[in-house]
Amino acid sequence: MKARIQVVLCKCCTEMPKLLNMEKLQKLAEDSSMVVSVMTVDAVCDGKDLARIVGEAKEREIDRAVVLACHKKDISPNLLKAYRRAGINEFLIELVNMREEVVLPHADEPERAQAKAETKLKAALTRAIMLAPLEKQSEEMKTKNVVIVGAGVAGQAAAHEAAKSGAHTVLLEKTSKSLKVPGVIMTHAQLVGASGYGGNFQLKIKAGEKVEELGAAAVVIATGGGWTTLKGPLAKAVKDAVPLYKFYEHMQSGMVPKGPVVIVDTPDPAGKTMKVQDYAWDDTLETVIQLKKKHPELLVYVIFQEMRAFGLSELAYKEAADLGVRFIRYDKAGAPKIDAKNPIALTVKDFSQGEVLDLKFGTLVFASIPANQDNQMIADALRIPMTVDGSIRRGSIQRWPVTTPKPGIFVCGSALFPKSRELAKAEGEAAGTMAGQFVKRGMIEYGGSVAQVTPEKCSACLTCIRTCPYEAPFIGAANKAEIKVQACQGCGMCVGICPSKAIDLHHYTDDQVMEEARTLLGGDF
Amino acid sequence: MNQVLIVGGGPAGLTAAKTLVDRGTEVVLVERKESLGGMARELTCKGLVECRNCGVCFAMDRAGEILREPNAEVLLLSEVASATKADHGYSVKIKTAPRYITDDCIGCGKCVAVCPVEGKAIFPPTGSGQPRLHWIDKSKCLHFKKGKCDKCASVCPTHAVDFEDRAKNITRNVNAVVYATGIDPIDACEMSRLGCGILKDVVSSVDAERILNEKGRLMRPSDGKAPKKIAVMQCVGSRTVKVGVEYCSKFCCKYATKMSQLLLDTDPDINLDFYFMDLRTLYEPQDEFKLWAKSKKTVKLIRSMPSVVLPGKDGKLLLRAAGETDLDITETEYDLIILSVGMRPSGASAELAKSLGIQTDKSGFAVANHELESKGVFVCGAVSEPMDIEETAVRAAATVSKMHHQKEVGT
Amino acid sequence: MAERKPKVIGFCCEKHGMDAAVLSARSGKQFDASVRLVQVPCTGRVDGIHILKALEDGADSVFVLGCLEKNCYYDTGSIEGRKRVEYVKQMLSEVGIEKERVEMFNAASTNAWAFPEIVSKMVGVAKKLGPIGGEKQ
Amino acid sequence: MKAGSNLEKVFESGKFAVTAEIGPPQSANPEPLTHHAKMLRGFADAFNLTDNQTAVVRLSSIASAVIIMREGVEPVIQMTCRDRNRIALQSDLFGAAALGIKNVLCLTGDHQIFGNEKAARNVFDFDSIVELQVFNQLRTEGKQVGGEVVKDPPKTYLGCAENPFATPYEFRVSRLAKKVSAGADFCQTQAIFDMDMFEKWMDEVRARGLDKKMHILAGVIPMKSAGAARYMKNKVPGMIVPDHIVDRMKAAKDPKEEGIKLCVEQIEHLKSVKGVHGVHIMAVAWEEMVPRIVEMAGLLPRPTFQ
Amino acid sequence: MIVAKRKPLNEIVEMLAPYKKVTVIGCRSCVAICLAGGEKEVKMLVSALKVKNRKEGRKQELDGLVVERQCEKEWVKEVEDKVLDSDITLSMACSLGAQTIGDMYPSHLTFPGLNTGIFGVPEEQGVWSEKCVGCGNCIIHTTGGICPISRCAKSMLNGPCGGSANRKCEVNLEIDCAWAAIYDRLKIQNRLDLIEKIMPAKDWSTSHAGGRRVYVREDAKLTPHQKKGKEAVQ
Repeated sequence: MKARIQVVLCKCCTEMPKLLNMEKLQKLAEDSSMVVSVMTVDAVCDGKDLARIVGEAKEREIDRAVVLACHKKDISPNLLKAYRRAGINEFLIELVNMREEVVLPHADEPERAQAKAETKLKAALTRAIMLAPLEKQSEEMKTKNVVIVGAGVAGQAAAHEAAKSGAHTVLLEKTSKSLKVPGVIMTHAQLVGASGYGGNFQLKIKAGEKVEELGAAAVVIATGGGWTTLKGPLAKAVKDAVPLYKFYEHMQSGMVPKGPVVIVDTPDPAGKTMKVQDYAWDDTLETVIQLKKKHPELLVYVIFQEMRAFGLSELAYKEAADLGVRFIRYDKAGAPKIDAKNPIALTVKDFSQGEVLDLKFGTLVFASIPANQDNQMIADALRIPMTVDGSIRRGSIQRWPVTTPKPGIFVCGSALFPKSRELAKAEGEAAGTMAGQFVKRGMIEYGGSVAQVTPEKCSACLTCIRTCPYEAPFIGAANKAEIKVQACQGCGMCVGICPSKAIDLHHYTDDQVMEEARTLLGGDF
Repeated sequence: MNQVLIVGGGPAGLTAAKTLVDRGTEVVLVERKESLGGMARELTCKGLVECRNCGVCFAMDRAGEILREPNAEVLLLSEVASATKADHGYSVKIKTAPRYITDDCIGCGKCVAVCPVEGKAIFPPTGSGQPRLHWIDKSKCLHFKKGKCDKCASVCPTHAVDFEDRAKNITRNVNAVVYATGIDPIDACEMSRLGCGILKDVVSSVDAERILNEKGRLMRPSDGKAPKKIAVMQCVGSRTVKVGVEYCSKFCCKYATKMSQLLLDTDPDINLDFYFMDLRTLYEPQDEFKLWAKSKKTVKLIRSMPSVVLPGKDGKLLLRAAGETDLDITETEYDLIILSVGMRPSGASAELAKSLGIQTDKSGFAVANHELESKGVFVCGAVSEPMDIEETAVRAAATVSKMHHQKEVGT
Repeated sequence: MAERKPKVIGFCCEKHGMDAAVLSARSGKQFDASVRLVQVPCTGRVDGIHILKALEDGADSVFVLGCLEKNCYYDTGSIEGRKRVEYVKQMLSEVGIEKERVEMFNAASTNAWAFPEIVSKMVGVAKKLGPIGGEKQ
Repeated sequence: MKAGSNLEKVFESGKFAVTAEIGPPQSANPEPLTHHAKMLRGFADAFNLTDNQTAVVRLSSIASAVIIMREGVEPVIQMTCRDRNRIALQSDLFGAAALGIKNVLCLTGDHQIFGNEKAARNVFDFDSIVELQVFNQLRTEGKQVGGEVVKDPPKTYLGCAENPFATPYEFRVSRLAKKVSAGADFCQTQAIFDMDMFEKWMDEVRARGLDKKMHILAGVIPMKSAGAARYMKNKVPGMIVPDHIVDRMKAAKDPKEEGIKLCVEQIEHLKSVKGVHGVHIMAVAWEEMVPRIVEMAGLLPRPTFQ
Repeated sequence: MIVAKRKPLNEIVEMLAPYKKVTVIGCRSCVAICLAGGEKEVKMLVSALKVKNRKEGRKQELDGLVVERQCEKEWVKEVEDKVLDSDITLSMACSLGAQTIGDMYPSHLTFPGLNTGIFGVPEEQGVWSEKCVGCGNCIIHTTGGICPISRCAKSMLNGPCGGSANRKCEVNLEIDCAWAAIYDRLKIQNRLDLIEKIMPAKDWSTSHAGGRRVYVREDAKLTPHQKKGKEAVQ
């Protein structure tokens, strides 16, 4: 079919510096057989100009456009809106960034800049002809459920915030603890399986013995730290050693600890079974200060490799020291040891003083927070990546700090990395808000520039399925790969790797990409 | 109508703004500098191939988004003159200083080249600040001092210089105020013993970041040569009682360790000594950086606070420090010394803060509390306590979420 | 005759790859005009064929520019991109063509200095090695 | 008597047997063989002639055997399945017997990847156990594996090798048992350095009564240097050299002497292990040391029979 | 499935050098799935060769296409004209494909572009390991489902040999010792009695040792009466 192209040159970006010869560009455009209308406007972002453009477009019955202006992201969305009103699909509009790709960086070489601009125009025209209209679709979220895995500090905070945006929160808690949070609370519940995509997940939840299905629009992972899974020689030696948070709870409940109290950063100082992930410093200090204030007579030792008293807890550190808490730093060589046969004393070499100390203890506390072992199961269920330390891996920070790579799945608190209670709460709130907002939309926008399979070519080799971070590809009824459009983010990874070239990406098809490249290389500048 | 004033265009302000507009709230963002980004725009991306999670790009990407956001009014070179309680919240008066450069500026820099003023009177936005518009410092510009000189105007390809630009007074009625004025880096030169300000090649981490951000390479300020032996010194101005501040500035270890890694990436045969008291890398197992250092032959971690920096032979620097455990003094020569400076809250005790009823703690940080929030004033970001960009973003989002159900408050 | 202009083409991801280029331009940085940019959604989209075809069509050097690894907007895209580039490099060296002609780069949106450096590097390669098959092409 | 070889007689007489190894030359020159045979005569009851050991091309083991027999020394020929299919194996067994060779050691053989003809195509029609089984059937029932009946079957004394130190350890004794039931009369073990481990192995061997059904020769290797020790520890698969031995060699002023001493001590120890009926000395490229070792170990004179 | 690997390009370049018109034919079956000879690889090869020719200033017509299953005449037939129209065909299928084309067009040159390797399984993306050699007489029901013929370097029937250290193979310390694996497998199946028994000499006549094998299924064959045209006469 014969294309009817409108070419728009935006002076605002291209002419201003008097670098390019607009007339020549215009002439070039006019010479192309497919071009039916060429306009030079002051600013495509300007309302009046927009009106003119659209008017002309309607009048000349153009079916696609090439706009020479500036960076895609800087062009007012009104341009596309206007074209849409004129009945032209946004994917039929080829935007050329003259400003940052030609005008600005080549200000000193007018001839070359001109030649380059002309080539870019040619390339844009070649591409424009090959463009196809694409429609964005949307699907209603079947539920307003936000499922929050873990009812710790972060989880509860998330529940509160998500609820505020009108989400129905479902809180999964492994134990049977009772909570005051909005929404449903499932105790003895674990997430064991999931299907679907952001906005419409189908979750398998094991509550007690029975497994039930539950629809969810979003998921928040707040598994917290794996306090219960403290491994290492010290933990082995001292059966009744407690993790910090338990000790703290006991203290709150008014229990008087058996002194002296020794808090060690990790049960595995050699770092064989677990890394020292002791972001529990703020909590440690809070604990010892309260302890000392309650029982000044109690001997309290804090034994650590790195005193990670971040920010203002530095002051807490000083306060604790003034209260008589003894801080002892060791290095791997002088790591603390406990004689398993008679576990009442801990031997450690004070690094700074160089002396070897024998500390009798009544209570032994571990401060470090190992990664939660449940993460494994949850990551498997939701098919999201983990870190080597067994935490949930955060997605690109280009998006948001509390998101996983998969849309609709958020993560917060010590599931990401061990955190203080206080920061975990903040993260929970952030994640909850994001999840809430996500659900509030009520619609899943999808489609447009997404991947599509040509079944005849597909060898069902599963390569795409293994490569896609979003699990958009799947093997369909015909035993050929298909794309779950709602899940496809349009990155094109599957397209680039498909050994049978059976997949192509709308708006960035191989032909479109290679033709553009060819035309660009055709020019001499 | 539902509008929120955001004071400060740094990571906290930007994240708050973005979170709000995403949920359909209009925001007025007031930034006193010429472009958005706050502290973040001075910092360099620490990755060459692999991301090191410094979070700078997060902040700057948000800046870009906010500038494009129709529901966000961004006022640069502006100060909030006053915020008075009014029904539905506050009525705020904003003073916007003239920029003398219109939006037509394309940042080509020709104007800077021709500006005759010593140390220039027309500037591009520092670092990776957004927008990339230049601005003129009236106090330096000859056009205003002598009433002549329009060299910049004459070379500007887009006629973006506008000497007629005038200060504006803007009034806005907002439901709530987000106070996110962020931090100021501590001036390393307060620690004169470390040679800052006296010895050219002793630079603060902030300057180092700035240079890296612009050029991608560090040069010795004295002779512009590439430094081969570098010392990085932690806790400069932090965790001290005499000069500087008592608390730990938290983000120094993070940026310093990652900057060191970047330096080694760009030039593997740099010798780098890392002086520190405690290694407080954020969000990663404490020995991650230690292992990296071990894997590099040219990197040494030294647990010691250097006492003094002196001029050494042929333009080198002499650094005197005690050993890790023993107290015997060693002297080492370096080409360049980077002082990792800490942070001070910025504008926590400003008039505006006072008038909004914001109190400060004994370290000078603004205190966020429920009572304040019930009045529609939300403090967030590093002005409330030391934090890095990522944490700032998280907390900003969290803070704003509080506002969500309180926007009626203040009526 | 006039000195031949090198032909360098770069496939940039529309996220940080392109942003880095744009920022450097907007920061008043200049770079050699001979670089041509093709936008792709993600460097994971880049196919070895694209790169080889570009060389076929007369490119002297080709580069792929994506987000920093581990900070790719699409999570693993830029890692995929690098793998594709490495495979093409290997193919080239097998047929005896300088594999420096093809490179993978990463940059963040806030990194203004990276892009001009990348361009000058690749233009340098193009000038040093000249067109594949010499001037006659 | 199965074959009436000297080795067999020694075993039957209940004496502590000694065998040693002679590596055929990588050439057509018989000289080194005759030289070694002369030198070693009377210091061991029989001598293994390796069959292209570690897949390095050497003078054929059968030919070598004939050459040393001329010097009045008894050979044990090794026969691997790497280079021969069942036709060659059986015919070579006939040939060997016809030439008066009475002891045959059945091996699967080292993979050619270790040798100097890496590009070779291997055969592995059999593995050592099948080889034993087939040879045993030949000598007892006079029947080839293919079923063909043989009029004058070979009279051969069949041996095998076993490595107590290869994984899975818990299976090694069972494997020896398989070799016994396949028809092995004697077994030479991999060189032993870790005595404790070996004794554990022997305990189980005795528990299953294998020591009654076959004669076990414990293998020893005299080491020239600490380097050799380290090499065997790290590079030779399925060989275990405890650190204390490596250290001892390292510490030694005169490693060669230390190596000999160590070897002798090991033999002394092995003599005391119940069920061990002899030692097999693998003095690789160091044959000249064998007489001294045998003497120092108090294993002289070797018994003789009419 | 059949796993193959592209020949080093310099070899391919040499093979094709003398010819003016080359058709490269890939296959959508096994070799596509093992990323050796699918459409993508064909296109990349053609493109790479063109770049090479550009460098050498060599004039050579290169065309690339793919068929569903190159080992079957009917599929190849579909591209017959393309084949015969060229001086030489480079088959990017396993050698079966290459030979099919060769047999169909005896006077026409067909060269292999791949080295056909193994009957393998994809262990993970990009990793294929050999698990069968087609000995024609499967015994894995007696070896815990693990084939010693293909997975043991010496195809031992009564392994493991003395070289098995840390359950790895002496020939390649990366690879698990098949017999250690068999032992473990039988153990968890508690069928260790199997490994205690001596496995007798294997009958290799069913393998290639017995000569080129042709498997026939009489009931599936078409009778001359059913056959059409030329085939019927032959």
